[in-house]
Amino acid sequence: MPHGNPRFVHGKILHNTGSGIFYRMEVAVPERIDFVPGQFAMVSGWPGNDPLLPRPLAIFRSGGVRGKAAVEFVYKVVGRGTALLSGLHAGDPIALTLPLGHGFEFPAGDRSWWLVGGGVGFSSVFPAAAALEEERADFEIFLGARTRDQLPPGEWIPGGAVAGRVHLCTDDGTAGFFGTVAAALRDRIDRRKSSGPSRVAILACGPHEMLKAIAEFALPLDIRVQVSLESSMACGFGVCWGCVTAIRDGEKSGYRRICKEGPVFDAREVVW
Amino acid sequence: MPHGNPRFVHGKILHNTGSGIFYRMEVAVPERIDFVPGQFAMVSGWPGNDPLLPRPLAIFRSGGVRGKAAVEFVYKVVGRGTALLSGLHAGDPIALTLPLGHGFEFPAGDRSWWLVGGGVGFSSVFPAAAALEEERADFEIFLGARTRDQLPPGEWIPGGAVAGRVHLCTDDGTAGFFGTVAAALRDRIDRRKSSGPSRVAILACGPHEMLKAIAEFALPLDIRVQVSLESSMACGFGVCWGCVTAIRDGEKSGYRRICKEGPVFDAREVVW
Amino acid sequence: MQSVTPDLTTRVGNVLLKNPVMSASGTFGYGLEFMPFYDISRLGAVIVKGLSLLPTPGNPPGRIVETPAGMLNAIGLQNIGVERFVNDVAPRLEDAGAVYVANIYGRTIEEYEAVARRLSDLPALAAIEVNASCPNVKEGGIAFGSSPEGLSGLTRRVRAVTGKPLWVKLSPNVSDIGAIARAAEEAGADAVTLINTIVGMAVDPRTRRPMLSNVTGGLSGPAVKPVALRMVWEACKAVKIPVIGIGGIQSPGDALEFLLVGAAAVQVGTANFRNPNACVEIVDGIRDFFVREKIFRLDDYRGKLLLREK
Amino acid sequence: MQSVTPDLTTRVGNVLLKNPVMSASGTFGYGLEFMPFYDISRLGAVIVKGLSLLPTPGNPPGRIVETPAGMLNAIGLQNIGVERFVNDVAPRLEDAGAVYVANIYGRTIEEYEAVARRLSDLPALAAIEVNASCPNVKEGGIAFGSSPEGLSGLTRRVRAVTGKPLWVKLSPNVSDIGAIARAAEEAGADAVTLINTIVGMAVDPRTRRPMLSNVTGGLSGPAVKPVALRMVWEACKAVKIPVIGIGGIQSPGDALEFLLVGAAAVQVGTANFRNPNACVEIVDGIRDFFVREKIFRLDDYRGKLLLREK
Ligand SMILES: Cc1cc2nc3c(=O)[nH]c(=O)nc-3n(C[C@H](O)[C@H](O)[C@H](O)COP(=O)(O)OP(=O)(O)OC[C@H]3O[C@@H](n4cnc5c(N)ncnc54)[C@H](O)[C@@H]3O)c2cc1C
Ligand SMILES: Cc1cc2nc3c(=O)[nH]c(=O)nc-3n(C[C@H](O)[C@H](O)[C@H](O)COP(=O)(O)OP(=O)(O)OC[C@H]3O[C@@H](n4cnc5c(N)ncnc54)[C@H](O)[C@@H]3O)c2cc1C
Ligand SMILES: Cc1cc2nc3c(=O)[nH]c(=O)nc-3n(C[C@H](O)[C@H](O)[C@H](O)COP(=O)(O)O)c2cc1C
Ligand SMILES: Cc1cc2nc3c(=O)[nH]c(=O)nc-3n(C[C@H](O)[C@H](O)[C@H](O)COP(=O)(O)O)c2cc1C
Ligand code: FES
Ligand code: FES
Repeated sequence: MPHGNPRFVHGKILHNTGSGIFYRMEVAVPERIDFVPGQFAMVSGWPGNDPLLPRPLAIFRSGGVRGKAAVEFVYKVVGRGTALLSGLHAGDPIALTLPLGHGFEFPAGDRSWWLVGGGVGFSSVFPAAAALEEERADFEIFLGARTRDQLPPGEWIPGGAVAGRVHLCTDDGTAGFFGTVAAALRDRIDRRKSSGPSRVAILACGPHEMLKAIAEFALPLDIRVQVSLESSMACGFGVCWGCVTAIRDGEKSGYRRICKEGPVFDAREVVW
Repeated sequence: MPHGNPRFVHGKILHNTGSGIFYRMEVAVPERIDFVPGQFAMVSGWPGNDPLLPRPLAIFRSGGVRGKAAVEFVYKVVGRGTALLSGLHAGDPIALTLPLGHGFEFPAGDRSWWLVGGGVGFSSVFPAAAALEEERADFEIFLGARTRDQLPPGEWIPGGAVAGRVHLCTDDGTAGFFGTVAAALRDRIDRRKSSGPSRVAILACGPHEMLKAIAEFALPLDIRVQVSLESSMACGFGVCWGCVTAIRDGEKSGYRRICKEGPVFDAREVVW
Repeated sequence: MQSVTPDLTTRVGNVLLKNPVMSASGTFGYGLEFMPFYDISRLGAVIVKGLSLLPTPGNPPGRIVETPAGMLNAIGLQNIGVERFVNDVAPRLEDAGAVYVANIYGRTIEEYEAVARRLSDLPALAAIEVNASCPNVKEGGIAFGSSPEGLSGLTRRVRAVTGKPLWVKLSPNVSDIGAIARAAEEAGADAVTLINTIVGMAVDPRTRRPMLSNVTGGLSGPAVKPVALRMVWEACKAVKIPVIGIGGIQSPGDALEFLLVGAAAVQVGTANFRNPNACVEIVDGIRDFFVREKIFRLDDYRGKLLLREK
Repeated sequence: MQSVTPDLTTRVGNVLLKNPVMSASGTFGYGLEFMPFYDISRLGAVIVKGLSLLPTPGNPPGRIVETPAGMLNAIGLQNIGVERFVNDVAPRLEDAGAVYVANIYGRTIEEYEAVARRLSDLPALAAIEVNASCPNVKEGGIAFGSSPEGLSGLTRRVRAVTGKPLWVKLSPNVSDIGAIARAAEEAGADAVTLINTIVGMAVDPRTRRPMLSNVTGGLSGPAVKPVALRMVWEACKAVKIPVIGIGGIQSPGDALEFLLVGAAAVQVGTANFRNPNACVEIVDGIRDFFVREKIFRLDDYRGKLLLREK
């Protein structure tokens, strides 16, 4: 999928409703936004200059046509910006810069995709699942959360909570696998030894520690891993150099912008 | 009426609805607030530090008992703070410091009260009218606005829009007297010469130019005039010295705090 | 399990404070105005509005303007003068059980001396804070406060006339705050307080006029906090006397930031305007934080910023 | 009645700009990143990210932190180096029809000279802006920029190696901005740009660590606007060369404030982050304001602040 040019648009909230610990917000926008799963938007929807900076949110869904186009986000309230977002009502204005960043890559070839979302990280892997579902590709979803109530509602899962395809994991064992999502993945790999792990590709988004754990066991097994990283961001479109992470890439090693060269990186290149 | 001690309270909005260009907002507060007409509250009801300072609003009404107490405000959206207030919904939290300032004085004695509100200035003279109505005192109300739609709804007038007691004035003649409220007052005085103007006392709140015009013709006629002044305020309770106006009072002349020694001053003392 | 109440006492030189939170001069009136809101003896100390030898009328209106997350003021040090303070206000502060500090300024060094001398008559006065940095009156001390030499001269002279603990309040409008703080230390200050307001300006593009009658004013509030914190950190590294941190503190977290970089105590200014209870809420919030984090004494936290080794 | 389009052209020395709005260095990438949003030739000029002689990796992560109405940054001047700029970027800026200015810095005066010399090879380059004030790298010029003597030396040396118009970007972390501006003027600068960021700091009270890997960073955004405006006003009074105003400009009204106190042009920095269209919206807003207020030429407004006679 090609990565399109970003735009700055003024949207209007269609709905913004909480479901457990997550909010789902749909925003009417002037024109249809095409995006690659893993891409994100910079969102600001509050008056005044405090907080000053927009907040990055993965694009969860996008649809419609000019005049009736809309994008959707899923977020969790963790601080002031997301708290302000959660207080917005249908009809309120909101500013978006999107689509931004380099999303997941789906190289052609016969393979099985394992999509891993930790916490609210499912917001960037569900779009990947939706794309794979469309292509009738083979995928499984791993969702990790601290407890059962912190898992996304089943009906948000692309293709539905199909048994065997969706693996739930909780730190406290209140639902699904009792343990981290990384542990569940390792488990799944062990059970799959026969068919050869090299035909699996992992796309993951979640807490840094989770991504690191996945990279640590999967890379030595020659499994391709793409991870979506996070960072505080000022601009989101590559002009402030505020959001970098250290990348190892031979001659070209150095600090790369998570908002521009990322947020999705090949796990082999990340300096963990 | 004695001026009570101020309190800082966290209130909850009961309703906040627009009526023409004015909003009327009722706030549930932990305990009953007694106030003198002309006193005000410092109001802040938005997250973040921009705008930073609370906004002064006259106390329009106060009632109820502990557990069910409420205060009411009337405001017009003129800038950022009032715009933010207008976006608040029932249930939203709001912080209030009140009651503040020195309100109108009602010295005993047989006299007729003329209450003058220009623009949103009615918000501090209507409480005075309500108090006089309660005492069955003799009063008339003069309301000035640019156009008809900028007058307060008739049902907000204490005692109702009793003919002969309420004088409407508009700059464009779309309702009532065609001209400024100061001109209407002069008119009224001329028609009243016989009974002697000295038995009239004026309480006025509105734009500075209006107050000044009233003082200029009424003071030479020996009519007692009390005016409620405005100013930008940081604290509202007398500790920053930011809100002063020059006051002429013999030995004690100097800059007085509008929030503490005012907002209501004897028009003779104001350096216009 | 019962939680131990953390020990919040702190020493500013030989002044012992029950907790590290004080009100900032010019934002707390004479202290008495806060008594309807809470018991002011709960504060580490109350610092009153800057006092001059004679009552001072201050600047014409157009004294404050709001700015993004801050405000500019050009009050011009309106105050009742030291005499009325000593006679009318000080006794009432004592009745209230408050620890109180007088902030002073003069148009000349002689005036500073005179005010300090008069205040030394008050046995209960905890300290004198010399405002060497008010940007809003030509005589507000900024002439003395913006060079190490000027500050040193002023400090020495006031030091000589009073036995009270002497705190010197520094201007942030300088290239090297460390050098200024050292000048105060060497001249005999018992503590330095910083920051005073940063000189700023606002104009109305339509009327083409300044928003303040004085044209420029002093910036305070959350907007300046990052600058204040940096300067307090630099001052803490530069001097051995206690540093009192101030600038944009609104919450317990803000106060903790200043204590963490080494401040012996903090002052809360502009925050009082939006929330009259700000100071006591900060005292309570610091205590709660210490309970939660199992910190038993302020001194176990103060100055304990963790830096990566280079 | 048809309204005449106001004349927004302005001169910065002998550089003629079609309007007074430029992007600020470090907040606009190399300019090209904004082409998806709008035609960058609509700006008075594009100022690119600070360039050094060699590509520079910058500071470790923990480079930005939000503060009330502002942000701290400690990017550490990550950039592609002057050579790649000349070869890869400059031609594309020319193709885009943009007027562009290179912002430069060096670890030593010799490096400043080398970068300036290399840039002088670009016929279309409108000017060189010398960053004598980056607070985030030891070598960022702040050593040169915080005293009149240091700045004078740096400016003279760079002046000698290039025929390009030379703009010198000043640090606000000084006691007397007028003196600093005069030093630049006397040493041959064609204009001064101010302000760069104000040094600030933020720490996490819980982890006890600084929020920035560099400990301190530069404060920018609306929070600093009042301070920037005051300094620009002082600089305008101190020098005859053009002053370029910058600091917290977010709206047409903000830009007008700087023009009113005398700035020849303005730069817009942090505002680009929240609204990528900020610069062009400010151009349009200034034009609309002039139409509404019946002002025909920028020069009829610029520097026309009305002060009360004393
Ligand atoms: C590319 C990208 C896509 C994202 N997509 C989503 C999404 O779809 N849904 C969603 O809920 N969140 C998403 N996030 C995270 C989201 O941006 C942050 O939760 C949000 O910015 C926090 O803002 P706040 O003002 O509420 O919190 P703040 O008050 O700014 O901070 C609160 C706490 O969150 C931490 N925090 C702040 N920003 C980040 C960040 N960017 N990464 C990690 N921790 C942070 C702070 O350190 C602090 O502890 C994404 C982040 C990135 C970089
Ligand atoms: C004692 C007192 C009682 C008041 N009671 C009421 C009331 O009951 N209802 C009501 O609607 N308004 C009342 N006001 C006025 C009200 O406080 C202002 O309209 C409000 O503060 C404006 O805030 P803002 O953020 O919306 O406007 P801003 O964005 O701050 O300013 C918008 C415009 O309004 C002007 N302005 C701002 N504050 C004031 C002020 N205090 N006085 C005059 N002009 C100002 C500004 O100069 C600017 O032109 C009262 C003012 C005072 C001092
Ligand atoms: C309205 C106002 C008046 C002030 N008056 C004084 C004063 O008289 N003496 C003084 O030393 N500082 C004075 N200050 C400065 C404050 O004490 C404090 O140093 C500054 O405001 C920064 O702290 P803050 O951001 O918490 O307000 C004043 C500040 C304000 C806002
Ligand atoms: C992320 C960031 C990077 C910056 N990099 C540079 C730089 O490379 N060179 C420079 O002279 N100024 C740099 N600055 C300073 C800005 O150009 C500007 O002077 C400052 O941010 C104040 O303006 P503002 O408030 O509009 O952002 C940078 C500022 C920011 C926020
Ligand atoms: S957030 Fe600005 S470069 Fe990534
Ligand atoms: S608003 Fe602070 S003294 Fe009046």
